[in-house]
Amino acid sequence: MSTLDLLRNEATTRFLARNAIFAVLLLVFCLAVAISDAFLQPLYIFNVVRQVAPVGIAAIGVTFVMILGGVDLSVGAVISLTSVFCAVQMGGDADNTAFALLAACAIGAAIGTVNGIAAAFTRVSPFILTLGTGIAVLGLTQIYSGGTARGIVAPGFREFFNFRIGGIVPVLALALAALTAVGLLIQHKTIFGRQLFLVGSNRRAANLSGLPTARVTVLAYALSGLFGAFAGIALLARSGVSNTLSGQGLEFQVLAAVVLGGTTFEGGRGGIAGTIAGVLVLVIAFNLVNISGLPYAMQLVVMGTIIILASAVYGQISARSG
Amino acid sequence: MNHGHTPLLSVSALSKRYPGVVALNGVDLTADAGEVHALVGANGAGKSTLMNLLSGAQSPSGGEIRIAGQSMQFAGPSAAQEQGIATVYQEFSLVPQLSVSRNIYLGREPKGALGLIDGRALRTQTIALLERFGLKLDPDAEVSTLSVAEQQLVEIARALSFEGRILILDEPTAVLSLAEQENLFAIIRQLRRDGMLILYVSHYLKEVLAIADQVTVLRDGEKIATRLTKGLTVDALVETMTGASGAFDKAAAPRTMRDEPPYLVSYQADTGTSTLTLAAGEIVGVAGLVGSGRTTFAKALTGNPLPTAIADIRRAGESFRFASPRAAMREGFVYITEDRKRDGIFTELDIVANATASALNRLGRGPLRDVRREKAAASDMLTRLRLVASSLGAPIGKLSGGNQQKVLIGRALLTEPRVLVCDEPTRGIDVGAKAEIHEILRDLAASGVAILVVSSETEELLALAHRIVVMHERCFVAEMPVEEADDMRILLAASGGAEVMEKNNGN
Amino acid sequence: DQASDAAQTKKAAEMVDTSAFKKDGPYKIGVSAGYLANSWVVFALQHVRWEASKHADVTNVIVTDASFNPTKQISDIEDLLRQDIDLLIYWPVDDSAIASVLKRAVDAGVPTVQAGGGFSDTPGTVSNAYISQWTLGEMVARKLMADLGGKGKIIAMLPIAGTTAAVDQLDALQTVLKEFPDVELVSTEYGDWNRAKAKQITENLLQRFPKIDGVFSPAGQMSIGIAEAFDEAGRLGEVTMSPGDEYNGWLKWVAKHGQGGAVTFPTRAGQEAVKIGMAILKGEPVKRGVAVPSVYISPAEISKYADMEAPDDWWSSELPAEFLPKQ
Amino acid sequence: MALARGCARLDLESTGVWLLLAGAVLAAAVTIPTFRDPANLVNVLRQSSVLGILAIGQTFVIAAGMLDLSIGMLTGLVVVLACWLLEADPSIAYTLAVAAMMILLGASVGLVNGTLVNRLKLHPLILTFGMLSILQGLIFTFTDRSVGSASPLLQSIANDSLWGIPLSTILLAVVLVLSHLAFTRTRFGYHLVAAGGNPESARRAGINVAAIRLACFVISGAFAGLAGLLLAGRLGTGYPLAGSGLELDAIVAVVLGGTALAGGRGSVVRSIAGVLALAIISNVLNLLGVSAFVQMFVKGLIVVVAILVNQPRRENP
Ligand SMILES: Nc1ncnc2c1ncn2[C@@H]1O[C@H](COP(=O)(O)OP(=O)(O)OP(=O)(O)O)[C@@H](O)[C@H]1O
Ligand SMILES: Nc1ncnc2c1ncn2[C@@H]1O[C@H](COP(=O)(O)OP(=O)(O)OP(=O)(O)O)[C@@H](O)[C@H]1O
Ligand SMILES: O[C@@H]1[C@H](O)[C@H](O)CO[C@H]1O
Ligand SMILES: [Mg+2]
Ligand SMILES: [Mg+2]
Repeated sequence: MSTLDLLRNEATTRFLARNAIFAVLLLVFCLAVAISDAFLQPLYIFNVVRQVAPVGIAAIGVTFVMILGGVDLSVGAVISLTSVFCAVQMGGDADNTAFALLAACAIGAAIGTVNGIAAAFTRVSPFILTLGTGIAVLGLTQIYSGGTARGIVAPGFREFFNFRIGGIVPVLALALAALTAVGLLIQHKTIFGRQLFLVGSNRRAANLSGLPTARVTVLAYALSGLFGAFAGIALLARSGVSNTLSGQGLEFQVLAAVVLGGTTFEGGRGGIAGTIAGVLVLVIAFNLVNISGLPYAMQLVVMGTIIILASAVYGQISARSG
Repeated sequence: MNHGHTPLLSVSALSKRYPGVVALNGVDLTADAGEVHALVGANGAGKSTLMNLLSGAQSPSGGEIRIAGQSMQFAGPSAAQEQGIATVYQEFSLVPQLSVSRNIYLGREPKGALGLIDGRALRTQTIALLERFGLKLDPDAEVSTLSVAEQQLVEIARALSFEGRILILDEPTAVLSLAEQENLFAIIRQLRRDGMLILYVSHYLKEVLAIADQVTVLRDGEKIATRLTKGLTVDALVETMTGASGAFDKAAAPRTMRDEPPYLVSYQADTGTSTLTLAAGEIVGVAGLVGSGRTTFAKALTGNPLPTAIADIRRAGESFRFASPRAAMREGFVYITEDRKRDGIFTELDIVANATASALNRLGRGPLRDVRREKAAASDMLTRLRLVASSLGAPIGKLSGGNQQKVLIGRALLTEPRVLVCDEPTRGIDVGAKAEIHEILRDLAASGVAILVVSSETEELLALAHRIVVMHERCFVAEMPVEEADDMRILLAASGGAEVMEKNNGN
Repeated sequence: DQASDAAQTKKAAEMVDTSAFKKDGPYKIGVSAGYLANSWVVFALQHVRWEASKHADVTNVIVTDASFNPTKQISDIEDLLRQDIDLLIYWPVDDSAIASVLKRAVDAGVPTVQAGGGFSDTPGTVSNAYISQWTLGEMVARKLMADLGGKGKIIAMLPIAGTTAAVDQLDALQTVLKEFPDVELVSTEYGDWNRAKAKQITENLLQRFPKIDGVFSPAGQMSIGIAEAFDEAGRLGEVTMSPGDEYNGWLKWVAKHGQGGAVTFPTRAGQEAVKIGMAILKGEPVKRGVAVPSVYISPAEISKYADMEAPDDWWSSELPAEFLPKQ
Repeated sequence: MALARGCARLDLESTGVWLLLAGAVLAAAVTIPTFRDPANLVNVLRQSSVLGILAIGQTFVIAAGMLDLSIGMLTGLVVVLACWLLEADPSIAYTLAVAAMMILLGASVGLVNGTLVNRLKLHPLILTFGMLSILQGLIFTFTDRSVGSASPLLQSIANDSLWGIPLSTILLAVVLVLSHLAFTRTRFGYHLVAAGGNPESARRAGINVAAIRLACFVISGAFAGLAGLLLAGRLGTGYPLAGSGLELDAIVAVVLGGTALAGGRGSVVRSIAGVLALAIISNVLNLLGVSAFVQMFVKGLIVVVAILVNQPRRENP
């Protein structure tokens, strides 16, 4: 019986560890509401969600890679490239939209696949690998765009994604929700999703157990690239133009969100739900600072502090659950 | 035994609690200089915990440790080391990226001029140490390039280099070859003569009775008894350990004959090609010294070939050469690793995930999982294997070695193998669990699976196999039905002295 | 501030003796771009190439990009000098950061001309084809005040914090504001010439301030993001947008909404720079600075400038087709 | 057998960067005359010293199995503060005082990083990323534009030469030699790679892993302070964004040097080789007049290819 309640509280600590981020989210949200009731207005909430759509979407893809024990720093560059490319292909003509979107996704997936192959068949550290491919892709984007944000988005493209259903819910926010659902589905309901965790937890064991580790790796990075492309499209939908710099630095926001969400660099843990929570924590914090009228500089300070504190809280709890 | 004077080591009411677990509970123990004191007990009995407390790697939750009468509170391993306590831990405790010499003297590097490290001195010290104890190691080799056995020797050399008062050895022989074991025992006897106290943890009870003066038995974190080894038998010891007569029958189960044709395996190693047959329903034991190439063969057979280790399999016209474990599994060839922690378990994932890892596709629908079916299949399998676990949701890392091994076997069985290759299936596993696993393998064979068991424990092979092949320098040099096999013949063949014997192809 | 701007105009009028730099062709022109990932400077650079192409004795134009990193710009210039360029045209990431390396260039007999940024009065800069970010800012500010009727709450959207543009534009605004006590600057933000960023910042400002009467935003590409935010919040009606620059997307917006207008931010600054440079190489005396004037374009006349077919990220210019950036 | 394999890998790992460097130099020397021009080589050296010092500091952290993303912004903060302080009194004495202050500042930021990593068990990457953001915030709270000016002493150290060798290079050389000694001839060096290679084993060997981690962060912080002073001298003014991105360049250089991010290995000498390789590549691309946009692409490619051919060996057995 002593073993029984031991297991009970062991289970509870494990539960806590898994869901620490949601506690943090709740905390930050309450804080937000306390400071400004804006956070109770649906209009504003969804605005926040829409703001974060690009980062959130990219973070879903990167989560796959990090569950696998990898990381994808090229996602920022992918976002820039795909959004610029998309705009140019649209060329201000609605007929081109479908092709532009598909082609952009193809490019994202292709870059991801390259990362994946390198990660699967070599022992290179994914951090440095994707840092490198990121620089290369950034260069490609510059060559392609020649420094201007070339291209004109198709008419109706921006309008569609920013249209508020019932005057409240922007399509872009829905898109984020939908892609989150897709992510959750892949994570929980597909064999690939389970294999991600197995490979991330112990690659050698996975290989000996007959898992297609290489395929899983490549697919994970490809997905990260694909979601990067989705994010690029979302960014374009938000702003209507895009250039080399649009996606720059986003990879680190993404990274922060994923880690806040409880997906570790070691792999084998975490998941999409946590990531989305992490994304929301960051964006709420950012808007909070903004609303409370602190200067831009202070926003950076607070952001940094939150990242550290939140992941500290998370770390403490999960440490206790072993 | 109680001497008149204060013993070198005396432990009283020592306890260690981990969140949830009581690993050690009010243990008393005294041991004296010039003594080899063994600790035995089932997996999870608390042996390593006790050793970790004595070596300062962990600090007790209660009780007292006295060294030569003085009460000790070790702040950390270095504190214990200053008291002359050196330890060979059960877990790998080296830095793989560093050279042998740097590992041995890690934390105690010799300083020269200006307080800078004297690399030359470090090297000569190391060479001297290795020579003194007859350990064959290259001081400059990087540890990550050594075999498991060689790495263990480095750990031992490191412990010996302290020249302290107490030497702790936690399962030092698990991966050592016979020769290396003999050398280690010689060293231990020497040290005992020099008045050192050696605390010796092992699952190999014969070994324990051979080397130790006294043996303390732990069960569930509590001390059951301390006995003189003189006159003590393995069975008696097992009884105290398990609380019941746990001695398992040594008679191999009768082979169930099948009419399916056997697999003919030809193994091309760097040292030449040799062959082996495997028939459904029989258990073939592979004996050999450490480093004789058994694991490499076992892996080659199941889809992990090296350029110099290739297994060609023929059977009734068909022939295979597997390029990946995946491919091997498709034909029903499955490998269970000798190195659970490193190549076997998915530590932080739960038992179901671990058990179903290889069978996801057959349990799912297309690319989708069938979670309910996974749970059902896992729990059926694991009840069949008599797994002892609180809940299937618990991470496998929390299970004892024996239960982890059962889950790995379950993982293999869920793929419905035709040929099951078990590499050291009971390494580091207590007698109770060991007997159960043997039972499982026998049943499997009876149900028509061909089983290959690689083991460094001759008794195990004698108890389990129908037929024993011996490997020497990566080739099969001898083969004998278990009825004709015994320690001597196997050892002889394994060490290269194989007398030619007419092959009995097992059917 | 105003005084220094006046002083600057005066200084710019001074003549420079360039005989020291006189040399015969053929000439190699080096261009050190502080950054190129920005349509305005790309157009400016195309103007450099266009003008260079008109001079038979200019053999080639070598371009380096410091991508917003002053340290790299120093290295770039050092490397350009290694390649024996005869003329250095540059626009800075940060004026003071490259002052000393420019000085080294001039000492080495390579004339330097600053193109498109604010007037730079350092020994390292022989002459400027400059656009007074201060004057531009002032024009924008005054127009905004007029449209606001001299009262209300306004926000300011500036480019990358620390750049000459950001510093001078803000300074000009604050100077003008002194004359309008009833106008309150409630918040100053930095949108990094980034439309999306400007939009996000504005979305939050809209939450913070129940009422915003005016927006000071001299950079067109940010003005659009701001306008979008107001629009989506259904508050476009309440706000008065300041003029932006000739960023085509903004021009299109003005044409559509008949509001705000524009202050030219001529990309031909690059062309001017080459003209000055060639004069220097010929040894002809030149002014310390040639101001490329900004003029106000009212919404009414905007259609003459706006190119509805071209992308948003585009600048109205006289560039011949073959020199226009690929579209 | 396994041993041979190991050595093979080890070799490439330690020689890869030299091959890259030699390759770059040779290619440049034959194709571009101006490259051979000593003045150009002096340029390359001068351009490398700031990144060089940062890379050395980063090598300590990475070899210990961690990462420090905060050094870029830390360098930037020092640039701004130093110039601001020195504007009032550019005297040599005061410059030295400020220099001491800045290095101390850097060290104390490192102290904070290290303490938090030890206390909160944070992943160094996420912690120092947060710290990066905080430092950037502090810089901008302090100023949004270039402030002050570096004193003549700083400027001459950063830009002048002695017997044709840039002073900054001499400074770098001193830092390099000392760091190399620390790595190869002191217990600290031995123990930090041990802690990076297998912390638990190191702990059992009686090594105070927490202290090692702390020390590594302090070193990388202090070196960032030093680099900041050099950068201030080179820029001549306190440009707020001066340091952004330097941390990644440093990491790339270290990894090009064959120091795996997994920890347990590290050579400051090879890290410097990595820095030089990067500097020469960018110098060559400039001399070749390669389009600025293509340069970025080429650099990314070179990084990827270089790390692919120069792979870290398999880690723990
Ligand atoms: N670090 C730890 N955290 C939590 N529980 C632990 C830890 N170390 C050991 N335990 C638990 O303490 C008990 C005793 O473990 P210990 O390793 O001492 O047993 P053992 O006798 O050495 O077993 P084995 O024969 O397998 O080595 C086991 O239940 C184990 O799960
Ligand atoms: N066919 C082969 N070709 C090349 N190397 C081999 C071959 N077989 C074995 N080796 C090498 O010999 C060493 C020991 O081999 P292996 O681990 O298979 O022996 P083992 O009998 O399983 O020893 P242990 O008892 O430690 O498991 C390994 O380092 C392996 O690389
Ligand atoms: O590109 C930027 C902006 O377009 C601004 O409008 C003027 O300065 C240029 O450098
Ligand atoms: Mg143990
Ligand atoms: Mg083996």
